[in-house]
Amino acid sequence: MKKSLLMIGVVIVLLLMSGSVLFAGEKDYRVGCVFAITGKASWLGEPEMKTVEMIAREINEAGGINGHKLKLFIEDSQGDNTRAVNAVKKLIKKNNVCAIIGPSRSGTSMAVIPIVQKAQIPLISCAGAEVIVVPVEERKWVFKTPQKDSDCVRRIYEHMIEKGIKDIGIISGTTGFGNAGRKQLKDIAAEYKINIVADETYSPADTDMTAQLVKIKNAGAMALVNWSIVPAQSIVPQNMKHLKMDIQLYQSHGFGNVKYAKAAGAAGNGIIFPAGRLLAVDSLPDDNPQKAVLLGYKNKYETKFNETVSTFGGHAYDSLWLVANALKAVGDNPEKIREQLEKSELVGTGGIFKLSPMDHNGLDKTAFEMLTVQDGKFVVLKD
Amino acid sequence: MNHIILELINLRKVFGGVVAVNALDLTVQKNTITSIIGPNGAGKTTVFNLITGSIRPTGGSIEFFGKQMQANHAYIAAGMGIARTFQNAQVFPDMTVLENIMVGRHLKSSSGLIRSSLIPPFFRREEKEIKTEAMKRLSFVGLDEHADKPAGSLPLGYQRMLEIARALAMEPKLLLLDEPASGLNTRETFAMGELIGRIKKMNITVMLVEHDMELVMDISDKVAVVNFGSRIAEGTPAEVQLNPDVIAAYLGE
Amino acid sequence: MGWKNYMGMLVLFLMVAAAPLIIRNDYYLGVLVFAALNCLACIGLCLLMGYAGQISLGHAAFIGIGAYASGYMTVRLGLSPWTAMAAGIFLSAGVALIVGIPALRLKGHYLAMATLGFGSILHIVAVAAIDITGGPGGLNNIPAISLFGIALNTDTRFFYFSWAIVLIGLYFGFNLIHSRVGRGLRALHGSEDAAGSLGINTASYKIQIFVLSSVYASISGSLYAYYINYIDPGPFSVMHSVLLVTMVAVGGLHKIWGAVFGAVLLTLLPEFLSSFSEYFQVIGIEYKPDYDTLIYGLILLIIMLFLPEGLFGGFGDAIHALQGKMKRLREARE
Amino acid sequence: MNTGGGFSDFLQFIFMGLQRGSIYALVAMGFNIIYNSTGLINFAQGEFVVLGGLMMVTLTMTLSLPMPVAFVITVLFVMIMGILMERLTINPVKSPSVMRLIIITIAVSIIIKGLAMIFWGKESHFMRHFSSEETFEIFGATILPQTLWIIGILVLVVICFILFFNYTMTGKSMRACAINRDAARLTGINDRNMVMLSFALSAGIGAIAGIIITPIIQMDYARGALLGLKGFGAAVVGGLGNSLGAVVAGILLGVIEALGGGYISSHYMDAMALLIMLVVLFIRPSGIFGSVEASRLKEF
Repeated sequence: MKKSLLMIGVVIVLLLMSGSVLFAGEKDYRVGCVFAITGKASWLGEPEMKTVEMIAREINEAGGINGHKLKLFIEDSQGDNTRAVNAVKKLIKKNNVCAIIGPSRSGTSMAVIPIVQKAQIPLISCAGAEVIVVPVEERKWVFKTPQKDSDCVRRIYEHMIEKGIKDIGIISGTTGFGNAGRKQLKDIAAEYKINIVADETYSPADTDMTAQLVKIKNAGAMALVNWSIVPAQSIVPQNMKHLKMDIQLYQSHGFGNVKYAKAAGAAGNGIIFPAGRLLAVDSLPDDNPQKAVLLGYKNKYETKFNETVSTFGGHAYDSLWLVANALKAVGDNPEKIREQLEKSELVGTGGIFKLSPMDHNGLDKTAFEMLTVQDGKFVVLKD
Repeated sequence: MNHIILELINLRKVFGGVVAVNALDLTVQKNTITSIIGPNGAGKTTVFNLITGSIRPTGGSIEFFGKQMQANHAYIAAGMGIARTFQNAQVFPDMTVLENIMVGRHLKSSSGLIRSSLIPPFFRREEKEIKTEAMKRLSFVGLDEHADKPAGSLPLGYQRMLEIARALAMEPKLLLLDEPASGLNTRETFAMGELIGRIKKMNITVMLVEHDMELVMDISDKVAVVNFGSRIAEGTPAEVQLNPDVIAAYLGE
Repeated sequence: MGWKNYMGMLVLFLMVAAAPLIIRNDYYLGVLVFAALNCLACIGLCLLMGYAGQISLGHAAFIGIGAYASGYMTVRLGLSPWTAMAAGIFLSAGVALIVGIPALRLKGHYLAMATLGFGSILHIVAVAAIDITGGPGGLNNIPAISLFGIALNTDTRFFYFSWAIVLIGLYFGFNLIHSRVGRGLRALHGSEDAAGSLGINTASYKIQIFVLSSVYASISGSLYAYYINYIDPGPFSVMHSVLLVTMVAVGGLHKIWGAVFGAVLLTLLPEFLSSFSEYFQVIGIEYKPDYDTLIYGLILLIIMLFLPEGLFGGFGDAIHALQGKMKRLREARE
Repeated sequence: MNTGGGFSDFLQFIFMGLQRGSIYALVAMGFNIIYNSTGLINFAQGEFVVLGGLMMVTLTMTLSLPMPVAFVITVLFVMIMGILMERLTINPVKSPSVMRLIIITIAVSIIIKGLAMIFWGKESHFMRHFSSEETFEIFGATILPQTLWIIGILVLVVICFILFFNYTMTGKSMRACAINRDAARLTGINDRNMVMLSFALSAGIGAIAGIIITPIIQMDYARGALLGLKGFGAAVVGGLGNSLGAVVAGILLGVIEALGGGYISSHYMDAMALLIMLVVLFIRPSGIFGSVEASRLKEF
């Protein structure tokens, strides 16, 4: 018994040590990435991973940053808090990265904040919820590139006011993203004198939202906001069609994946949602300052991976360029990167970033364009 | 000697539509060996199960020391001082022989979950007592040298001995032995008979269900014969052996 | 018999004491903290499954109760972490009692499904009861726990703390199985009829041990909350319950050491797999974390088909067999 | 809040409940078939549904096979998986404990899930409906043609089921095995084959459930666990082993979920069926139809 325990101990220690032998060249700029590459949120993490790998290769082929190669350490959180925490620690303690990009999900981002705050390594989250960077005093080391959900809500409400819609229903997915959006929708409603007459939720594993929709219909909603990031959100328009509900459906920027529009099928036509301009780059006017960046990213990504770009990959694109620019300006000292990030400006896929010590996101509501779905495609809303 | 320890009055048990025990009356006197015999399926084991509370009677009553038993769980009957063994020797196979008997001291010790988990066994007086008492019972049945073997590895004869030692560790008032000699060879059966005799000398009342007639006639003070759940004869071994109903039941009509 | 287990604890103690001297990397200490937390839950589960013979597929729910009690009471009510942890223990024990009394009358498959259902319901509540649990957004800013005035906010400190709790848990576990109660439980597992005939109140024992194992899980959950400082419903899903059962089964159902072994092994497995994946890439095979699920399933199946006593049990048997052979050889020579 | 709309809403919830419940009923029947022949609960039952759904998506959407052909191939494929499961994991284990069997079937469910993830990826798979997607209107409530397909196929399966177990030799043999395995073996029935057959049938029914629900719910690899659990709930409420009870109970659970979601709270909708399952398990483990002896299919 004693011997066996000892043996087990020795084996464990040996195995642990074997992992740490692998390391990168001393002079490389080391940047960590944590994405939900597998698991239930892989639709976020996969394009993110592909994007950063593509950009990093491009940077290195062009000679790196200030002569240093950009070395990425990519970890898979599987969308799971425990794994994300482990992964961030691994990046900081084992890989000695100077900045971290990710995680993909709001929940996992919240879980890793205490670690980067303590370790004093800048982190640029690719997740939506605004609480990730608010209050900024408690988020000294945390940044994020996706647009703010409050701005998304404002764009939706402004559009509603324009159309004379006052009573609305909301329905949200029970994930960190959905929950944060649900809170913002309720908090900001009063500002626009909008009445929320029904407030429903569905779980990511839900398959049928008929019950919720019937309640919303009966509550007399003139429009419905479906705030979610999970694939199940495309069931809502289908159910609405089956129920012959013809009120206007708004979606959040979490709808920004053309697969969702395709999954909604014919029922998806006419959905209105605010999103970054990446999704509708083809219908943008040529004088839009983002157009060149967007087209460049979109073409490269689509040629290389033979799949449509999503805004999620775009968030990783913006995050990586923010870091790369900071590295170029100040080198790989984390504190200096942090300071540099706080005064960064970037024309990115998500909008035109102007970060400041008071705003760790740097986007405003103009980052959103109102889009609509036309035959499974996203186009800029004309009116 | 005439003190009645257990009395079954008009006892009845029906399973589904099958009558297993039918209007059975039986008295057991203190410090005697009372045997129940009868053909297979006569309801003997059912009687034991009724006495120990593992099943509830459909009708009639069981009085133990003059009080009606309300036991609806086996552990309650055990708490009243009724111990038993099983037809298919149910030792705890993964525990050692000694530990098996130590389980028998359950009712004679008291530490619960919390006290047990706070202090390690070698610092607790109760544990030592349990061990000493268990060793005594082990010697009594003569299994000392097997103390640390897993009970499941013992041959059947020893397993039956172990079961009895375990039951004795309870210091019961009444011990029910369900076919203690089945599967044993002649020598082992003889040893078993001798052991039962010694148990009687410890002032423990014994009830026996057994097919080995030689053993039954040899050690019993009283024999009751049951068939189809009813008692067809009762008396000393000699009386029962001459009873024509018994002969009919055993030889078939 | 018992002394071997206590010696094992001593060995484990020395290993734990020495580990941070050898493993200088906080990341690996962090992984070992999670191993400790899983260990704790698995020890409790092993007492229930291996010793009392009752399966629970809802144990993550008790971890969740501990975690949320700690999170809610420290963040929303401002109580001290220790008070909150104690409250979590009582809450878990209470829930275990309420669920256990009817559930433990069920056997085998029914019990498995009942606990699975219970676990799912609690997970749904954790997601939906936003006012208490923060819903899918979770609870953040959970404080670190401190011991004798030292805040356990570094990996090394928490490593020692969590493994100290595991050792205490082991100590209680071993005391228990070598006591009157422990023998009663093992008897119950061997033959419920015989145990009853010796005066063991089998129903009450099953419930007591269910409650005890929920307490282990609850403490594990509280520690999780104080370590990560953030909780959301994710880690307390049914999948985690299944993973705990897997850990216990892979290590060996009938030995507490098996549970410890299984918990450590399966917690470290993804690490092994990811470092192997780097080697695999060299020889041209691409290993993806996607395959982890499959590998877990295969390991579990193979163990259950060929080594039902688990790795630790199988290991022990092999050593026994070897010792026996050596002894016989020696005897033959003399 | 106004929950008016009265009858038409109620009817809408009933339709939704029927659709959900039919699936629970089919899963529950699958549980019962294996339970009756082996006494074990197959924790991988939900994975059969997933396999059925995903395979059907591949055959119809990617390979563009006609629906009926794809249907048959899919059911056969999943039945083979069921047989493989029985041959490779259940059959080789001699005299296992209940706990070991439970863990084995859990292991199989994890493996199937892992394989499904590798072969079909993690995204939801979209499949076109069997016929039009235009809803009918009945008393103000709408119903999808696919819902009618689901109910129709459930009825058809139940009829086949009754015919099979009452009028075919194999079916009768399976019932005999369920009642008394030893006696059945004495009359020359190969009970081992009957176990294999029960896995095949159970997998087949699971596959059918997966095929008919996928157009509505969009199948993905991870759906098995919850479907399995709720199906088990239906089996328990109907009385484990009683398949007609399971059908009634499955539909009942589906309807209760839909009504609960509609009138009480959508946040706890998923918990309702599970709560009912727990209450029935705790209070009346034999199921609410447990005492109905009249059913000729009691054993199945």
